[in-house]
Amino acid sequence: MRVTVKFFALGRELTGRSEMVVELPEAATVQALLEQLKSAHPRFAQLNSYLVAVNLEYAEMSAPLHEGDEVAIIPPVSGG
Amino acid sequence: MRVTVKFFALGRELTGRSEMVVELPEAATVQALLEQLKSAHPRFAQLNSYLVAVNLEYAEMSAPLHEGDEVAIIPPVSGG
Amino acid sequence: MIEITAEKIEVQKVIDAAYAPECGAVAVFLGTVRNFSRGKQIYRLEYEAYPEMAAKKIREIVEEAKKKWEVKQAAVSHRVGKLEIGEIAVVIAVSTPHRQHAFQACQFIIDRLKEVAPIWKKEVAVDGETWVDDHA
Amino acid sequence: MIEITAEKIEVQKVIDAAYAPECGAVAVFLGTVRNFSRGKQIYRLEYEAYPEMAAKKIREIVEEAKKKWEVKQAAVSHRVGKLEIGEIAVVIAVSTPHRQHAFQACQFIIDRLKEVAPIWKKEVAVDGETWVDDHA
Repeated sequence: MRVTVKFFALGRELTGRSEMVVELPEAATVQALLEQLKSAHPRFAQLNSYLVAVNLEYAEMSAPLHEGDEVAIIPPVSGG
Repeated sequence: MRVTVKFFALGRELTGRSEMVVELPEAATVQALLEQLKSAHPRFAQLNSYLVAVNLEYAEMSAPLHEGDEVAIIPPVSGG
Repeated sequence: MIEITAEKIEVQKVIDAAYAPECGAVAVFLGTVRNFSRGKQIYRLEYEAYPEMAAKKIREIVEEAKKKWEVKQAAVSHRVGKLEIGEIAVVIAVSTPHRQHAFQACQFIIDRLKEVAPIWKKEVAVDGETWVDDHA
Repeated sequence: MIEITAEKIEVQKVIDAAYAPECGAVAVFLGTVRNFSRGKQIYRLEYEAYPEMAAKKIREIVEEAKKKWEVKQAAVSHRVGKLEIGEIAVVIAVSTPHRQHAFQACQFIIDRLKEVAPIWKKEVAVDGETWVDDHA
Protein backbone atom coordinates (compact mmCIF):
# COMPACT_ATOMS: atom_id res chain seq x y z
CA MET A 1 0.00 0.00 0.00
CA ARG A 2 1.01 3.61 -0.39
CA VAL A 3 0.81 6.50 2.02
CA THR A 4 1.73 10.14 1.53
CA VAL A 5 4.16 11.59 4.06
CA LYS A 6 4.35 15.33 4.64
CA PHE A 7 7.26 17.16 6.22
CA PHE A 8 7.25 20.62 7.79
CA ALA A 9 9.69 23.09 9.31
CA LEU A 10 12.92 21.36 10.45
CA GLY A 11 11.68 18.00 9.13
CA ARG A 12 11.18 19.52 5.70
CA GLU A 13 14.61 21.14 5.78
CA LEU A 14 16.39 17.95 6.90
CA THR A 15 14.78 15.74 4.27
CA GLY A 16 14.77 18.43 1.61
CA ARG A 17 11.22 17.32 0.81
CA SER A 18 7.80 18.61 1.75
CA GLU A 19 6.03 15.47 0.62
CA MET A 20 6.81 11.94 -0.53
CA VAL A 21 4.86 8.79 -1.35
CA VAL A 22 6.03 5.70 0.55
CA GLU A 23 5.33 2.07 -0.28
CA LEU A 24 4.60 -0.04 2.81
CA PRO A 25 3.46 -3.60 3.60
CA GLU A 26 -0.28 -3.90 4.28
CA ALA A 27 -1.32 -2.77 7.78
CA ALA A 28 2.11 -1.37 8.59
CA THR A 29 2.08 0.83 11.70
CA VAL A 30 3.26 4.41 12.14
CA GLN A 31 6.31 2.94 13.87
CA ALA A 32 7.14 0.81 10.82
CA LEU A 33 6.83 3.81 8.52
CA LEU A 34 9.18 5.84 10.71
CA GLU A 35 11.79 3.08 10.71
CA GLN A 36 11.63 2.84 6.96
CA LEU A 37 11.97 6.64 6.65
CA LYS A 38 14.99 6.71 8.96
CA SER A 39 16.85 4.08 7.01
CA ALA A 40 15.96 5.54 3.60
CA HIS A 41 16.65 9.16 4.64
CA PRO A 42 19.50 9.28 7.16
CA ARG A 43 19.02 13.04 7.63
CA PHE A 44 15.45 12.42 8.76
CA ALA A 45 16.93 10.40 11.63
CA GLN A 46 18.45 13.67 12.86
CA LEU A 47 14.99 14.97 13.70
CA ASN A 48 14.84 13.94 17.33
CA SER A 49 11.54 15.32 18.50
CA TYR A 50 8.25 15.09 16.66
CA LEU A 51 4.72 13.77 16.73
CA VAL A 52 2.95 12.02 13.90
CA ALA A 53 -0.47 12.87 12.50
CA VAL A 54 -2.53 10.53 10.34
CA ASN A 55 -5.30 12.12 8.29
CA LEU A 56 -5.09 15.40 10.25
CA GLU A 57 -5.18 13.80 13.72
CA TYR A 58 -2.31 13.07 16.13
CA ALA A 59 -1.68 9.32 16.13
CA GLU A 60 0.06 6.73 18.33
CA MET A 61 3.18 4.89 17.14
CA SER A 62 1.15 1.67 17.15
CA ALA A 63 -1.63 3.00 14.89
CA PRO A 64 -2.03 0.90 11.71
CA LEU A 65 -1.86 2.73 8.39
CA HIS A 66 -4.12 2.27 5.39
CA GLU A 67 -3.85 2.80 1.65
CA GLY A 68 -4.01 6.51 0.82
CA ASP A 69 -3.41 7.77 4.36
CA GLU A 70 -1.85 11.20 4.73
CA VAL A 71 0.85 11.00 7.37
CA ALA A 72 2.51 14.17 8.69
CA ILE A 73 5.70 14.49 10.68
CA ILE A 74 5.05 17.26 13.22
CA PRO A 75 8.13 18.82 14.84
CA PRO A 76 7.51 20.78 18.08
CA VAL A 77 4.92 23.43 17.23
CA SER A 78 5.37 27.13 17.93
CA GLY A 79 2.43 29.00 16.46
CA GLY A 80 0.89 32.18 17.75
CA MET B 1 -16.63 81.97 48.37
CA ARG B 2 -17.91 80.40 45.19
CA VAL B 3 -17.65 76.88 43.87
CA THR B 4 -18.86 75.42 40.61
CA VAL B 5 -21.08 72.36 40.89
CA LYS B 6 -21.45 69.96 37.97
CA PHE B 7 -24.29 67.47 37.52
CA PHE B 8 -24.33 64.40 35.32
CA ALA B 9 -26.76 61.70 34.23
CA LEU B 10 -29.69 61.35 36.65
CA GLY B 11 -28.42 64.29 38.76
CA ARG B 12 -28.41 66.50 35.67
CA GLU B 13 -31.89 65.39 34.72
CA LEU B 14 -33.32 65.91 38.22
CA THR B 15 -31.86 69.39 38.65
CA GLY B 16 -32.36 70.34 35.01
CA ARG B 17 -28.84 71.81 35.15
CA SER B 18 -25.45 70.58 34.10
CA GLU B 19 -23.59 73.24 36.04
CA MET B 20 -24.24 75.96 38.64
CA VAL B 21 -22.19 78.36 40.71
CA VAL B 22 -22.92 78.20 44.43
CA GLU B 23 -22.08 80.79 47.09
CA LEU B 24 -20.86 79.25 50.34
CA PRO B 25 -19.39 80.43 53.67
CA GLU B 26 -15.59 80.23 53.82
CA ALA B 27 -14.23 76.72 54.45
CA ALA B 28 -17.63 75.10 54.07
CA THR B 29 -17.41 71.31 53.70
CA VAL B 30 -18.77 69.08 50.97
CA GLN B 31 -21.50 68.12 53.46
CA ALA B 32 -22.54 71.75 53.89
CA LEU B 33 -22.69 72.25 50.12
CA LEU B 34 -24.90 69.18 49.71
CA GLU B 35 -27.31 70.39 52.40
CA GLN B 36 -27.55 73.76 50.73
CA LEU B 37 -28.19 72.10 47.34
CA LYS B 38 -30.90 69.87 48.79
CA SER B 39 -32.82 72.75 50.32
CA ALA B 40 -32.43 75.03 47.28
CA HIS B 41 -33.22 72.27 44.75
CA PRO B 42 -35.76 69.83 46.23
CA ARG B 43 -35.51 67.58 43.18
CA PHE B 44 -31.78 67.17 43.82
CA ALA B 45 -32.78 65.60 47.16
CA GLN B 46 -34.38 62.78 45.12
CA LEU B 47 -30.94 61.64 43.99
CA ASN B 48 -30.31 59.07 46.68
CA SER B 49 -26.99 57.54 45.69
CA TYR B 50 -23.93 59.47 44.60
CA LEU B 51 -20.34 60.31 45.35
CA VAL B 52 -18.78 63.74 45.26
CA ALA B 53 -15.61 64.75 43.44
CA VAL B 54 -13.66 67.91 44.13
CA ASN B 55 -11.24 69.05 41.43
CA LEU B 56 -11.46 65.70 39.59
CA GLU B 57 -10.87 63.53 42.69
CA TYR B 58 -13.37 61.66 44.84
CA ALA B 59 -13.76 63.50 48.17
CA GLU B 60 -15.05 62.78 51.68
CA MET B 61 -18.15 64.52 53.03
CA SER B 62 -15.93 66.27 55.57
CA ALA B 63 -13.54 67.74 52.99
CA PRO B 64 -13.33 71.55 53.16
CA LEU B 65 -14.01 73.47 49.96
CA HIS B 66 -12.10 76.43 48.60
CA GLU B 67 -12.81 79.37 46.32
CA GLY B 68 -13.00 78.23 42.71
CA ASP B 69 -13.28 74.50 43.44
CA GLU B 70 -15.02 72.37 40.85
CA VAL B 71 -17.38 70.02 42.64
CA ALA B 72 -19.10 67.19 40.78
CA ILE B 73 -22.05 65.09 41.85
CA ILE B 74 -21.29 61.56 40.65
CA PRO B 75 -24.28 59.18 40.46
CA PRO B 76 -23.43 55.45 40.31
CA VAL B 77 -21.13 55.01 37.32
CA SER B 78 -21.76 52.51 34.53
CA GLY B 79 -19.14 53.04 31.87
CA GLY B 80 -17.68 50.41 29.61
CA MET C 1 -3.64 57.48 24.20
CA ILE C 2 -6.51 57.95 26.60
CA GLU C 3 -9.57 59.61 25.15
CA ILE C 4 -13.23 60.26 25.75
CA THR C 5 -14.74 60.83 22.34
CA ALA C 6 -18.05 61.53 20.64
CA GLU C 7 -16.74 60.03 17.39
CA LYS C 8 -17.02 56.38 16.33
CA ILE C 9 -14.05 54.49 17.70
CA GLU C 10 -11.65 52.99 15.18
CA VAL C 11 -10.30 49.84 16.78
CA GLN C 12 -7.15 49.80 14.67
CA LYS C 13 -6.21 53.30 15.84
CA VAL C 14 -6.41 52.24 19.48
CA ILE C 15 -4.36 49.12 18.77
CA ASP C 16 -1.78 51.21 16.89
CA ALA C 17 -1.54 53.56 19.87
CA ALA C 18 -0.71 50.57 22.10
CA TYR C 19 2.03 49.29 19.77
CA ALA C 20 5.43 48.58 21.30
CA PRO C 21 8.15 46.85 19.25
CA GLU C 22 9.43 44.88 22.25
CA CYS C 23 6.01 43.30 22.82
CA GLY C 24 4.72 40.09 21.30
CA ALA C 25 1.23 40.27 22.75
CA VAL C 26 -1.62 42.74 22.55
CA ALA C 27 -4.83 42.07 24.44
CA VAL C 28 -7.80 44.13 23.35
CA PHE C 29 -11.20 44.52 24.95
CA LEU C 30 -14.22 45.91 23.10
CA GLY C 31 -17.37 46.80 24.95
CA THR C 32 -20.28 46.87 22.52
CA VAL C 33 -23.99 47.68 22.73
CA ARG C 34 -26.07 44.52 23.20
CA ASN C 35 -29.58 44.14 21.84
CA PHE C 36 -30.86 42.74 25.15
CA SER C 37 -30.08 43.72 28.72
CA ARG C 38 -31.70 42.48 31.92
CA GLY C 39 -34.31 40.69 29.80
CA LYS C 40 -35.40 43.82 27.93
CA GLN C 41 -34.92 44.66 24.28
CA ILE C 42 -32.64 47.67 23.95
CA TYR C 43 -33.06 50.29 21.22
CA ARG C 44 -29.90 52.18 21.99
CA LEU C 45 -27.59 53.38 24.75
CA GLU C 46 -26.70 56.93 25.65
CA TYR C 47 -23.32 57.47 27.25
CA GLU C 48 -22.41 60.56 29.24
CA ALA C 49 -19.06 61.32 30.86
CA TYR C 50 -17.33 63.83 33.06
CA PRO C 51 -14.57 63.84 30.49
CA GLU C 52 -11.69 65.52 32.37
CA MET C 53 -12.16 63.33 35.44
CA ALA C 54 -12.84 60.18 33.42
CA ALA C 55 -9.57 60.68 31.51
CA LYS C 56 -7.71 61.34 34.78
CA LYS C 57 -9.12 58.22 36.45
CA ILE C 58 -8.33 56.06 33.42
CA ARG C 59 -4.77 57.42 33.37
CA GLU C 60 -4.42 56.42 37.04
CA ILE C 61 -5.81 52.94 36.32
CA VAL C 62 -3.32 52.48 33.47
CA GLU C 63 -0.46 53.58 35.74
CA GLU C 64 -1.61 51.07 38.35
CA ALA C 65 -1.69 48.33 35.69
CA LYS C 66 1.86 49.25 34.67
CA LYS C 67 2.99 48.74 38.27
CA LYS C 68 1.29 45.35 38.58
CA TRP C 69 2.26 43.85 35.22
CA GLU C 70 4.90 44.31 32.54
CA VAL C 71 2.76 46.65 30.44
CA LYS C 72 4.78 48.57 27.86
CA GLN C 73 1.99 50.54 26.24
CA ALA C 74 -1.76 50.88 26.77
CA ALA C 75 -4.51 52.84 25.04
CA VAL C 76 -8.12 53.46 26.04
CA SER C 77 -10.87 55.10 24.00
CA HIS C 78 -14.36 55.54 25.47
CA ARG C 79 -17.24 56.83 23.41
CA VAL C 80 -20.01 59.16 24.58
CA GLY C 81 -23.34 60.09 22.99
CA LYS C 82 -26.02 57.94 21.41
CA LEU C 83 -24.94 54.45 20.40
CA GLU C 84 -26.89 51.94 18.34
CA ILE C 85 -26.85 48.15 18.80
CA GLY C 86 -23.48 46.72 17.84
CA GLU C 87 -21.61 50.00 18.16
CA ILE C 88 -18.44 50.12 20.20
CA ALA C 89 -18.58 51.93 23.55
CA VAL C 90 -15.03 51.30 24.70
CA VAL C 91 -11.77 49.87 23.38
CA ILE C 92 -8.81 49.01 25.59
CA ALA C 93 -5.53 47.75 24.12
CA VAL C 94 -2.55 46.61 26.17
CA SER C 95 0.89 45.56 24.89
CA THR C 96 3.13 43.32 26.94
CA PRO C 97 6.10 41.09 26.18
CA HIS C 98 4.15 38.03 27.39
CA ARG C 99 0.51 37.28 26.82
CA GLN C 100 -0.63 36.38 30.35
CA HIS C 101 0.20 39.93 31.45
CA ALA C 102 -1.68 41.42 28.51
CA PHE C 103 -4.90 39.60 29.41
CA GLN C 104 -4.61 40.34 33.12
CA ALA C 105 -3.83 44.02 32.65
CA CYS C 106 -6.57 44.50 30.04
CA GLN C 107 -9.17 42.88 32.29
CA PHE C 108 -7.98 44.93 35.26
CA ILE C 109 -8.35 48.16 33.27
CA ILE C 110 -11.92 47.45 32.13
CA ASP C 111 -12.95 46.21 35.60
CA ARG C 112 -11.56 49.31 37.34
CA LEU C 113 -12.86 51.66 34.64
CA LYS C 114 -16.37 50.35 35.25
CA GLU C 115 -15.95 50.88 38.99
CA VAL C 116 -14.45 54.34 39.18
CA ALA C 117 -14.52 56.26 35.89
CA PRO C 118 -17.28 58.91 35.92
CA ILE C 119 -19.13 57.61 32.86
CA TRP C 120 -22.82 56.78 32.79
CA LYS C 121 -25.07 54.91 30.42
CA LYS C 122 -28.78 55.18 29.91
CA GLU C 123 -30.62 52.27 28.38
CA VAL C 124 -33.34 53.27 25.96
CA ALA C 125 -35.59 50.21 25.91
CA VAL C 126 -39.10 49.19 24.98
CA ASP C 127 -40.36 50.22 28.44
CA GLY C 128 -38.59 53.57 28.73
CA GLU C 129 -35.24 55.00 29.72
CA THR C 130 -33.08 53.93 32.67
CA TRP C 131 -29.74 55.12 33.98
CA VAL C 132 -27.88 51.87 34.55
CA ASP C 133 -26.55 51.15 38.03
CA ASP C 134 -24.34 48.08 37.73
CA HIS C 135 -23.36 48.29 41.37
CA ALA C 136 -26.85 48.44 42.88
CA MET D 1 -14.08 32.30 10.55
CA ILE D 2 -11.01 30.20 11.04
CA GLU D 3 -8.24 30.79 8.52
CA ILE D 4 -4.58 30.18 7.85
CA THR D 5 -3.52 32.94 5.49
CA ALA D 6 -0.49 34.24 3.67
CA GLU D 7 -2.06 37.73 3.48
CA LYS D 8 -1.66 40.51 6.06
CA ILE D 9 -4.33 40.09 8.72
CA GLU D 10 -6.89 42.87 9.01
CA VAL D 11 -7.84 42.99 12.67
CA GLN D 12 -11.21 44.61 12.02
CA LYS D 13 -12.25 41.77 9.70
CA VAL D 14 -11.55 39.19 12.40
CA ILE D 15 -13.46 41.25 14.97
CA ASP D 16 -16.37 41.64 12.53
CA ALA D 17 -16.41 37.88 12.02
CA ALA D 18 -16.80 37.43 15.79
CA TYR D 19 -19.68 39.90 16.05
CA ALA D 20 -22.84 38.73 17.81
CA PRO D 21 -25.66 41.20 18.59
CA GLU D 22 -26.45 39.53 21.92
CA CYS D 23 -22.91 40.07 23.16
CA GLY D 24 -21.56 43.08 25.03
CA ALA D 25 -17.96 41.97 25.18
CA VAL D 26 -15.32 41.07 22.64
CA ALA D 27 -11.87 39.98 23.78
CA VAL D 28 -9.19 40.08 21.14
CA PHE D 29 -5.66 38.73 21.19
CA LEU D 30 -2.98 39.82 18.75
CA GLY D 31 0.30 37.97 18.54
CA THR D 32 2.91 40.23 16.94
CA VAL D 33 6.54 39.89 15.95
CA ARG D 34 8.86 41.22 18.66
CA ASN D 35 12.20 42.81 17.91
CA PHE D 36 13.96 40.78 20.61
CA SER D 37 13.53 37.17 21.65
CA ARG D 38 15.58 35.14 24.12
CA GLY D 39 18.01 38.06 24.29
CA LYS D 40 18.68 38.15 20.55
CA GLN D 41 17.75 40.82 18.06
CA ILE D 42 15.24 39.42 15.56
CA TYR D 43 15.18 40.45 11.91
CA ARG D 44 12.00 38.61 11.01
CA LEU D 45 9.98 35.49 11.63
CA GLU D 46 8.96 32.85 9.13
CA TYR D 47 5.76 30.97 9.86
CA GLU D 48 4.90 27.65 8.29
CA ALA D 49 1.70 25.65 8.82
CA TYR D 50 0.09 22.38 7.94
CA PRO D 51 -2.95 24.39 6.99
CA GLU D 52 -5.69 21.73 6.81
CA MET D 53 -4.73 20.23 10.16
CA ALA D 54 -4.11 23.62 11.80
CA ALA D 55 -7.59 24.79 10.78
CA LYS D 56 -9.10 21.53 12.06
CA LYS D 57 -7.29 21.76 15.40
CA ILE D 58 -8.29 25.41 15.85
CA ARG D 59 -11.92 24.53 15.07
CA GLU D 60 -11.77 21.86 17.77
CA ILE D 61 -10.27 24.33 20.24
CA VAL D 62 -13.01 26.86 19.51
CA GLU D 63 -15.67 24.16 20.02
CA GLU D 64 -14.05 23.27 23.34
CA ALA D 65 -14.12 26.95 24.38
CA LYS D 66 -17.81 27.13 23.47
CA LYS D 67 -18.48 24.20 25.82
CA LYS D 68 -16.55 25.78 28.70
CA TRP D 69 -17.79 29.38 28.43
CA GLU D 70 -20.74 31.26 27.01
CA VAL D 71 -19.01 32.03 23.71
CA LYS D 72 -21.44 33.14 21.01
CA GLN D 73 -18.98 33.71 18.20
CA ALA D 74 -15.23 33.33 17.73
CA ALA D 75 -12.82 33.99 14.88
CA VAL D 76 -9.18 33.07 14.43
CA SER D 77 -6.79 34.17 11.70
CA HIS D 78 -3.21 32.90 11.63
CA ARG D 79 -0.66 34.20 9.18
CA VAL D 80 2.06 32.20 7.45
CA GLY D 81 5.10 33.32 5.47
CA LYS D 82 7.74 35.96 6.21
CA LEU D 83 6.77 38.52 8.85
CA GLU D 84 8.63 41.69 9.75
CA ILE D 85 8.91 43.21 13.25
CA GLY D 86 5.53 44.53 14.39
CA GLU D 87 3.50 42.47 11.93
CA ILE D 88 0.60 40.43 13.21
CA ALA D 89 1.00 36.65 13.30
CA VAL D 90 -2.34 35.76 14.83
CA VAL D 91 -5.62 37.42 15.77
CA ILE D 92 -8.25 35.75 17.95
CA ALA D 93 -11.59 37.44 18.67
CA VAL D 94 -14.24 36.06 21.01
CA SER D 95 -17.73 37.47 21.67
CA THR D 96 -19.56 36.70 24.89
CA PRO D 97 -22.46 38.29 26.74
CA HIS D 98 -20.17 38.93 29.75
CA ARG D 99 -16.60 40.03 29.69
CA GLN D 100 -15.00 37.53 32.10
CA HIS D 101 -15.92 34.73 29.70
CA ALA D 102 -14.49 36.63 26.74
CA PHE D 103 -11.07 36.99 28.39
CA GLN D 104 -10.99 33.39 29.64
CA ALA D 105 -12.07 31.90 26.32
CA CYS D 106 -9.67 34.07 24.30
CA GLN D 107 -6.74 33.13 26.52
CA PHE D 108 -7.71 29.45 26.37
CA ILE D 109 -7.77 29.54 22.57
CA ILE D 110 -4.32 31.12 22.19
CA ASP D 111 -2.83 28.84 24.87
CA ARG D 112 -4.20 25.67 23.25
CA LEU D 113 -3.38 26.90 19.72
CA LYS D 114 0.27 27.25 20.75
CA GLU D 115 0.24 23.75 22.21
CA VAL D 116 -1.45 21.72 19.49
CA ALA D 117 -1.88 23.58 16.19
CA PRO D 118 0.69 22.40 13.63
CA ILE D 119 2.24 25.81 13.00
CA TRP D 120 5.95 26.55 13.27
CA LYS D 121 8.04 29.67 13.42
CA LYS D 122 11.63 30.23 12.51
CA GLU D 123 13.46 33.14 14.05
CA VAL D 124 15.81 34.89 11.68
CA ALA D 125 18.25 36.65 14.04
CA VAL D 126 21.68 38.18 14.04
CA ASP D 127 23.26 34.75 14.73
CA GLY D 128 21.29 32.71 12.21
CA GLU D 129 18.01 30.91 11.83
CA THR D 130 16.30 28.76 14.46
CA TRP D 131 13.06 26.82 14.47
CA VAL D 132 11.49 27.83 17.78
CA ASP D 133 10.61 25.12 20.28
CA ASP D 134 8.59 26.79 23.02
CA HIS D 135 8.00 23.49 24.77
CA ALA D 136 11.62 22.35 25.01
